[in-house]
Amino acid sequence: MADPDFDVLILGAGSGGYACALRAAQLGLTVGLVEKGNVGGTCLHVGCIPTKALLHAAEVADQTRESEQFGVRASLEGIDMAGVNAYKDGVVQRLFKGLTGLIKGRGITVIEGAGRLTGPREVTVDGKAWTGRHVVLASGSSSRSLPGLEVDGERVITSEHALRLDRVPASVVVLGGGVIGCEFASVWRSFGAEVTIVEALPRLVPAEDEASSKALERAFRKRKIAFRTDTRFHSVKAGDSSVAVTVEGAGGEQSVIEADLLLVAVGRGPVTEGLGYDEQGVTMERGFVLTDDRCRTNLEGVYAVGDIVPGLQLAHRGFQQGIFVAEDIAGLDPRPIDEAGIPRVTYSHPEVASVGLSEADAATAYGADGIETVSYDLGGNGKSQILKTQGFVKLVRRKDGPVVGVHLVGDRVGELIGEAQLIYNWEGYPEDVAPLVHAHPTQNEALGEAHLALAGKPLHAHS
Amino acid sequence: MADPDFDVLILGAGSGGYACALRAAQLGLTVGLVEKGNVGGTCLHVGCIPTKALLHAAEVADQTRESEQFGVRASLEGIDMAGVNAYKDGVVQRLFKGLTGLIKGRGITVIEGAGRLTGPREVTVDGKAWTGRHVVLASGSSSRSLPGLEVDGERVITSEHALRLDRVPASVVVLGGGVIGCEFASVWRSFGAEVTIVEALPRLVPAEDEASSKALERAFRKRKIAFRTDTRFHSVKAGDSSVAVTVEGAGGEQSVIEADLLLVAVGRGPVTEGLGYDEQGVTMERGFVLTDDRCRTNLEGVYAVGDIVPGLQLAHRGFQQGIFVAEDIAGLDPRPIDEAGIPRVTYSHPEVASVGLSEADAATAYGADGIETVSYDLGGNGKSQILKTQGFVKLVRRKDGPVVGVHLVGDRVGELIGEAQLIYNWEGYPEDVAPLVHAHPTQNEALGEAHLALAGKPLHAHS
Amino acid sequence: ETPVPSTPAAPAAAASVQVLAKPPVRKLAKDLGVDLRSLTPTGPNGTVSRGDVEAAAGAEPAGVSTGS
Ligand SMILES: Cc1cc2nc3c(=O)[nH]c(=O)nc-3n(C[C@H](O)[C@H](O)[C@H](O)COP(=O)(O)OP(=O)(O)OC[C@H]3O[C@@H](n4cnc5c(N)ncnc54)[C@H](O)[C@@H]3O)c2cc1C
Ligand SMILES: Cc1cc2nc3c(=O)[nH]c(=O)nc-3n(C[C@H](O)[C@H](O)[C@H](O)COP(=O)(O)OP(=O)(O)OC[C@H]3O[C@@H](n4cnc5c(N)ncnc54)[C@H](O)[C@@H]3O)c2cc1C
Repeated sequence: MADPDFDVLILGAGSGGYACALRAAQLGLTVGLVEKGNVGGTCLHVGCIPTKALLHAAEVADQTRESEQFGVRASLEGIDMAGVNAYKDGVVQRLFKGLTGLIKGRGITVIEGAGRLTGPREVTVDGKAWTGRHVVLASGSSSRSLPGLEVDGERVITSEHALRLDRVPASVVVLGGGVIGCEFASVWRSFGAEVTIVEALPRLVPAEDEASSKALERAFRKRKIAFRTDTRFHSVKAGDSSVAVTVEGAGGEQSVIEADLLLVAVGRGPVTEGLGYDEQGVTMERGFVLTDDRCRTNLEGVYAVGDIVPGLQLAHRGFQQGIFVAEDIAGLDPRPIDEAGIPRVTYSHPEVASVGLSEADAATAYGADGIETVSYDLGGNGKSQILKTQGFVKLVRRKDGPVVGVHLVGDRVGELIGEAQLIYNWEGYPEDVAPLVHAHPTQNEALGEAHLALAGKPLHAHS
Repeated sequence: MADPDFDVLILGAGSGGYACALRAAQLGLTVGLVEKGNVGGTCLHVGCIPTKALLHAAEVADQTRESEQFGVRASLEGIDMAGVNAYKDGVVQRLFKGLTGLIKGRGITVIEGAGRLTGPREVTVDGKAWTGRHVVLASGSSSRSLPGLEVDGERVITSEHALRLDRVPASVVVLGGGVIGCEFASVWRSFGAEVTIVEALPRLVPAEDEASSKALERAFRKRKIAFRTDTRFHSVKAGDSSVAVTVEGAGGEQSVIEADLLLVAVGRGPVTEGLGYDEQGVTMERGFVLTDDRCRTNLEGVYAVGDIVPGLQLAHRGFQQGIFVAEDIAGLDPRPIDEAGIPRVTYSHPEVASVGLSEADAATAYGADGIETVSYDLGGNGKSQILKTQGFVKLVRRKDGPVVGVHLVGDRVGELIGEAQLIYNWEGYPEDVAPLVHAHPTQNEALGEAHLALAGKPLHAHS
Repeated sequence: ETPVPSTPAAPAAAASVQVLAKPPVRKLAKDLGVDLRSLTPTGPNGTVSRGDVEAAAGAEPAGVSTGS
């Protein structure tokens, strides 16, 4: 290639793409960033940020509804969805403006329009071909559906439609009990809707440690969020003002659930079709782009990051991979990312968070005799009592070895995952953490107590 | 001594005393725990726990009052102090029950009554002398006042009275802008009172980094919490239904502030008078018991822990010292505690938290040229935007060295101090933290961003 | 003593700073009085492992002095 237009040419400006662009520019590389929508991608516009804004409005609604138990006399008069949306959109807009400024400030060339890989290091946008010494594929993901399940955007909707709803539905069926399904179920319930979650696997948030699923299910039961696990979608009949969803239990028995809406939250598929990846010979599998542990595809100089690469579909994984690729291109020789060391949070009420291995996975990896676990109940944690939240901190360690898994359930525990991730990724021993007594009264103290217990010296817990 | 009654005899069952008892019992030592009030001490009954319950009720009140901006229509009808107190007392009672059960479960002998050190290893309670192979002094602290300032418990009160108030005062003068003063100011303001803080030093929370004080002052100004720094108490005139407080500015000019109540929050003094410490020859200074870095007093076999020992007056410092002493007695040779590594949190709205050195102290220790700092504004942090809170993460590192100070301001940031404390105490470098991209969107992500910036690779921040 | 990064931190290329061991291991080494630079690293990516430090300090494998 004679003289490429950019050192790094990136297709897609979501979490993975823009993080790569920002870091590459910082390292003195010239960057072209192709985006057909808005920089920030799914996460900023129709993912992480708007959903968490809804979840915060939901928290405010719950606190207001339940304020009496704290001695605060108040009445919840209703949810003003126009107001909720204005708040949500305001947060998105402010962050969008900040991101746009950052990208501009670092001298990145944003190329607006839909791009296609038209050569091994060439992306064509609106008939114009751009070349890069390196190309980074970062076209992200979109909501998937099931065979025979048609999303109409009115009665049968995806998360994207759900984020634009101008009303609180009276009732919803949520298809899929993973992170996104549980988050929307939580929001709608807080806003007053009747919610039923349908999950094909035996438990909610099935990617989490079994104990976390159990605790979330218990909490949802208390909140009167109905859920049917081991239950599959069979068919749906959408009427003018409602849907009738037929589902099938483990034994094959069918039943019908009626509701205002059906949210399809059965996972997200890669956005790679028709983008020329195939034609250029990129190795793919079921639509995903395959890479080695340095985010390299089989094509020389072509990388892939974010949701198009099999693994956790999380914004900060995209950030991490994007930064990694920029540093790899710049010759900084960064260390491969340990996928298990990426923290996971479900921001429902209560929250579920984890890093490292579940107990089951750790037992597989090290043998059931090779691990030890401890659970610290938030009932013993002052701050959690003050918040009136329930849950636990569960730790998994290798016997006489480091902590290899941290699992948390409870309101606000997502914020504790930062500490947990350091312990996991730095291969801390409970004995390293135990002497560092935590601030009282905080929820992070519960993490400290769990480490004290695992180190054989429980403080506020029975030995 | 022939045959002492206990291996460890502890005077006072507050945070320091009971933690020592629990750990000692766990290590197989026999323990006597002398307490004249309730096990749990200041922290559980009239300190950390009840104040944080009030602060949570305050948060609920604020969220309800300001719910409209999140699209939640609600009205705050008032604060039901009986309800607030019932909630607060309920939390205390539940934890008290748990602690009582723990103490019992570990086979600790609780000796009820006021004790006095009547021999080098002897404590007398109600005329009965008990002996210990080791004695641990843990009699804690109580509210101090100023010369000429008489606390009447009605108009001129301390935190203990404040926790029992059956009404929300219309207006309060808070004398002292430290942690306790700022926390009560924050609660009362949230409950609707007019609040004025009077602080003799030049800034609120003067023990914190100057930037934290500035940010808290800005936030309080916005909340219309009045404060006068560089201002000293001169005198007070308490009437039937109000107080008139005369204060004196830096230039000596006097002014009078009228209010319903005056809260005296000018610090806490050691509870050591009349307890026989002096007579037994314990080395003391201004009422505090002096120890070496192994919590040992000058008397063989006599230790001291908690608020009676000069230093941070924090419950978890008491825990840490108590555990340390138990392990020291058991011969485990624990490592001395780094006082700077103990996290500090002010649980006001917004919160202030820190661990390690302030910028000023770090500059003194390592030279102004020997340190680097970075501030990450919460304006760039998605979750903080969602919560509509402002503040920052400020880091201080030694040049090419570890992080030696972490300073945080913002709602809920107290929970981030767990991660910060690991970084400080494990002497983490920003470069150790930077590759571990944090969960999005969390507030702990801001800690990650600050470390990225300090490692020279800011992500969501201008370079 | 506090270990120094193996490469000095240059503002733009600071990501290349790679410290010799993970923080808890560095802390352990410090507590046990082991100089990390005196060790032959056997951990991944040429880092000093906990085992290296414990071996140097002559400690038991678990390296824990406070377990009950
Ligand atoms: C409802 C919901 C909630 C979520 N919540 C969280 C959460 O709380 N935390 C979390 O970590 N993750 C969350 N996620 C996941 C997160 O949004 C994704 O993991 C992340 O956005 C993936 O980043 P990416 O860069 O791979 O792709 P995307 O963010 O999808 O970005 C891809 C970009 O490429 C552009 N693009 C695609 N094709 C082309 C083309 N041909 N030409 C030009 N541009 C193109 C798209 O317009 C888009 O901007 C959530 C997702 C959803 C749907
Ligand atoms: C309003 C307020 C809020 C606070 N908030 C926090 C916070 O959020 N976080 C935090 O970390 N710290 C907080 N603190 C500080 C914390 O409460 C103290 O640091 C902690 O309680 C000190 O523990 P201690 O064991 O030294 O003493 P104490 O808790 O004071 O316990 C001493 C015990 O000894 C008993 N005693 C004393 N003399 C005798 C005697 N002669 N015979 C028998 N028994 C005796 C007392 O009855 C008491 O139970 C707060 C304090 C106050 C006042």
